[in-house]
Amino acid sequence: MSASAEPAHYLTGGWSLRGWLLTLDHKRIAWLYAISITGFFFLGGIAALLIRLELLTPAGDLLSSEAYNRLFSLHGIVMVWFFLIPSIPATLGNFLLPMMVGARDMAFPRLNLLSWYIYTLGGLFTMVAVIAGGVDTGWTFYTPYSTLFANSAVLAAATGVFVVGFSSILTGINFIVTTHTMRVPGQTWLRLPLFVWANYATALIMVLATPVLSITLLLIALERTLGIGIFDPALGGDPLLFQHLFWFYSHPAVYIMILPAMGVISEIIACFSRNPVFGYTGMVLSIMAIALFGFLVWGHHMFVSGQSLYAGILFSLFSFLVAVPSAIKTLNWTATMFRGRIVYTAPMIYALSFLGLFVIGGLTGVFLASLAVDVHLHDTYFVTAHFHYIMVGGAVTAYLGGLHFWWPKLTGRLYPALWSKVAALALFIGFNLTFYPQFLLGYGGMPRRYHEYPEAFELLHVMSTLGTGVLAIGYLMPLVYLAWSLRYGERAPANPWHAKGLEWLAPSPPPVDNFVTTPTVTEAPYAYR
Amino acid sequence: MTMRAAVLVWVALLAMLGASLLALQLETGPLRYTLHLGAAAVMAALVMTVFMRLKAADGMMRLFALGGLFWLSFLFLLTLLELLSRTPQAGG
Amino acid sequence: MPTDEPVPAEQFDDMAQQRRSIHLGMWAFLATELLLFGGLFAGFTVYRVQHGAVFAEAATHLDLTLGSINTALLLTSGLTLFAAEQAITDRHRGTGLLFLLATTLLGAVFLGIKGYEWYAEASHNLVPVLGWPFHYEGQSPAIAELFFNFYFIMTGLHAAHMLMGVIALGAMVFLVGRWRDAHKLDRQIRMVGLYWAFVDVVWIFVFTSLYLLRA
Amino acid sequence: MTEASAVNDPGIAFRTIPTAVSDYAGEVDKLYYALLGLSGLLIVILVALVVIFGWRYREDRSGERLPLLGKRTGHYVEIGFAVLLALLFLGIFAWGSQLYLALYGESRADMTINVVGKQWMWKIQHPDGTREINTLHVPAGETIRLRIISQDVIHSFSLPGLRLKRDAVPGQYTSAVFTPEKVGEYRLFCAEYCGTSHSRMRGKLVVLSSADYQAWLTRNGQGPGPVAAGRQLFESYGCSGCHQGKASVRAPGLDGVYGRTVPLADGRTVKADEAYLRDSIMLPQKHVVAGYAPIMPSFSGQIGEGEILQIVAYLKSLEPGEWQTDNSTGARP
Repeated sequence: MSASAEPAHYLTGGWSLRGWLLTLDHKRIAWLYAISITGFFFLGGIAALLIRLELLTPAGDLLSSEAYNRLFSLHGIVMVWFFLIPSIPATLGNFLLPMMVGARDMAFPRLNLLSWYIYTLGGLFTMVAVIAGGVDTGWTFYTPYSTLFANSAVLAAATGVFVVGFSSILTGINFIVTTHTMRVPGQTWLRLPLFVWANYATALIMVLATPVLSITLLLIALERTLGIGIFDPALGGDPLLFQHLFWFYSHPAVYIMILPAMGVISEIIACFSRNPVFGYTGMVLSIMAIALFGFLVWGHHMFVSGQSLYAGILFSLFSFLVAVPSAIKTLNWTATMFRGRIVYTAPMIYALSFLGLFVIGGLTGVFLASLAVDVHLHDTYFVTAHFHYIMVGGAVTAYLGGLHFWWPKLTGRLYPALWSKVAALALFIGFNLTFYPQFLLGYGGMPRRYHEYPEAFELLHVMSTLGTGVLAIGYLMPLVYLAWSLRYGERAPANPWHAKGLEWLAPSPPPVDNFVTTPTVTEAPYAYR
Repeated sequence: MTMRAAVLVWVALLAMLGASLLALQLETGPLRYTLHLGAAAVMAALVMTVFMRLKAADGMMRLFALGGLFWLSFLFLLTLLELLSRTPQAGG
Repeated sequence: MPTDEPVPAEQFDDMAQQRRSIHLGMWAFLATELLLFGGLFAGFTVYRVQHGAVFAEAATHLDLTLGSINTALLLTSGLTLFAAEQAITDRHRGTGLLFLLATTLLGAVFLGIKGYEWYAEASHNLVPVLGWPFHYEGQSPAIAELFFNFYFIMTGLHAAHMLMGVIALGAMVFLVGRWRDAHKLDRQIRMVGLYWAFVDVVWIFVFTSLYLLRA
Repeated sequence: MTEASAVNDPGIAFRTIPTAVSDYAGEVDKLYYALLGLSGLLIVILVALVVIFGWRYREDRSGERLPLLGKRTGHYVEIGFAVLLALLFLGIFAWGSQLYLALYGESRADMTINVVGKQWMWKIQHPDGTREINTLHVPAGETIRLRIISQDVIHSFSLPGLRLKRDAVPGQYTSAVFTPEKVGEYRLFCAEYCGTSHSRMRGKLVVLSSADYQAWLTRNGQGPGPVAAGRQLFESYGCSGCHQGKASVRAPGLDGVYGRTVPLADGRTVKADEAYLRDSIMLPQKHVVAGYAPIMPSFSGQIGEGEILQIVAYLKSLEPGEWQTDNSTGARP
């Protein structure tokens, strides 16, 4: 790309290493994040492939038990903390949130860059853990296994997760403040795009839940290094206390992953239905309700753990209730299509895939909220399938949808329309092939985290593994054609989708200061009619 | 917020600390513990309103200051609720 | 002394926006800190309820006098920092510097006393760290060990925050001494003030739950 | 571990709904079908709407665009949907909770079987002292209570045929109650990840007719019953020296202690249940009985969970006043 051929924008000029590694531009930091999380996504993906290959046969013939346990732990840790948590917020959110409120940058650009460096440092620790032989506790670090029994690099891995937590706290603080103080005149709270609302709610959870995980991991680390046991049963410590503290973060963390995805989907469906989002106020209330009540349901991870039966019942009740706002959102997305003019672009296909997968994930969550059914399904493949439907079928599909939706804005290029639609379909089919059989395995009794399993479960495992192949194609294709488009793609106009929203007023790609003239907002969002 | 107010608050803080220490003379029991914790809450509130200038801050700032406490109360309430109702073994 | 019109950072439109952003950001950060300590306090509360008698007895092994002195020191440092803030806002550099130094000193003395307490506890074999000998005369040494674990983690985490605060105060002493941009100093001292007061609040609860809830 | 290396799976085929071994399992299945029905219905409605809207309102269809629903109508739709769904959810919530209480909250049972989880095997003790590893034999038609604990890390005792699962937690007893009805062999898993050989920590549940179960006990019963074994341990660990003997050390007598309300040194009282007895062995100073000095050493780390269960069984078997006669005659049967 020669800089003279196109007008100056945030990608031109300063292509030195310094221009990227010391950049304070939220758009470049978004790219730093995008590249890092893509790396981690494929690392976690390779672990997943190896896991699925091992499970092709009932006997543990491809990997040793140690290797298998380390792989699923690596898969979980990397995918949760190094891909899903930062995925949409730190890339699309970082890029778009300031633009959507009409700002030149985040409120704290230095903090934003620092957050990426902290993320990288956390990633380094995790890599150290891998090189030191891996960690075999699962991503949940349950005590007393992680503290007194595990003979693997628990300390390095816990440190990695501890460190990366601060990067998401800093991102959260930045989002909250930017949303509060950086809005241009006229951009009132009830004119904010749902993507901003969703990321704002996500940021609240990041700021309020992550520190509890940090302290919990610190306690694990202290017990392993200094022998200061807080959870040791021999001292009267309570392993269930660890679970409370862990899930106080890790359940809301699911909303950190899915809320931004919901934001992306709202933007895409409104744009390609050419309709305003149905029930905007209801959507905002649902988002905030999820952020609030999401903190009251963590105990549903502990229904069989020996926690109080009454607490179990209370947590079950809250879990049912927190499903209602998500259901309202699904209803509203569907209703947004009503009397629309629906355009089937790749982002829209991703969004519709999301809808289907998210609904299955959400409804199976209702199964798991029902106490007696959860007792049977707890720690089986049903749970594995359920949260993959939410986190992969939901969050990752939405991330890809969002990437396709805003790619012209991010890069100034268009990608091949046909290929992108094929990839979106491959993902939908591959995903269902991989994870639908796991629901059946789960009710059939197949436990999670099993390296070997009884032969009777083989057929469904084979189907699942075959699906992984299709799914992998669905993930690799965008990597290829999106990279291709960077050089050979058609130049994108400022607003290729005729979408609403401040970000589309800026040229593609946007100039360093985002807008040529500071925009003002005079109407409600999604004025597609 | 004047210096005068700050000095008064400082005197009040030390007085609360003294009162809490005096309460140690009382018999150990729920009453004494309530006094200690109550004194701590009052001291924390004083520090927050005056030294952290929440008195002069706007509503949003106060909301931010108290929001953390609100979420923290979820952790405390539900964890304690679970613990206290776990097994009906400890009488009293 | 140069007290020109303040210029907001690039991303802000005016000073009011910048000030508001920084304050909100700091409070959001303090909310994070609150939940960091909150998780620890929640764990402590659970065990305090479960092992009431043993914890209450173990608490009597802490040095109440030193703990109380430290509390008083910290509360006083809140006042001196407030005074320093006020002086800098009023552009009294000398007074500001004096109060800042006083605050830093109070913080350092607090850390010194805390360190001495730890040393004394170590010499009484009450530090269950790294397999050091732990000799506890009294009910249920195992559960008392749990109490001391909490004691060292809570005071340790608090002391780490104090240390950061003292370093920040030291930096402020340097910056106020240099007195380049008074408006910037206003903002910086406010941030340090908020952080220091927060650490103060945390200590009030650490002190109450560890030292005062004794038998 | 060599003991765990031979995995003994029941030879049963895969079924998406595993054979229901108890009436309870059938009840859970009913709830499962209800959930399947509800979610199936919702999914069908959603897919139908998406397909209809997606076809009817696709871009290349010409014609005027009809107006959107009014704001108020929209609110009615949202609120109506939310209320309807919340009511349905509340019904399912109540249904699921009721079954949950039946499984975990029930304490009446015909017999109690002890389950100790340990890396990587399940150790099972029957009421008469018969022991087995990784296989659980139970008589059909009787209500069985499992008393579960772990010796090391957290495990989870999972019996999919009974729709039953309960974590084995170190330091804490958990329990579950079931009544097997169908004779046969079914799966048994460890469901909570517990380290290297987690996936080999599995075996089978064997439901026998009552008569066959008795026959099986006779064939496999070896050694003393748990009460006798517990009595032996009580002596060999030296407990009897202080608690029963005439030594200068004074410790509370334990005959008839089970089920009694014990006053504690700190003024509280505590009901002497199984957890209390276990705590008194492992963490003796947690509950010091009023009037006694806190001098008992902890047996934590020196005694296995299985042994504790036997001692607890022995203590439970003691009648109030039983030891007085023992001591006065000095006789030792």
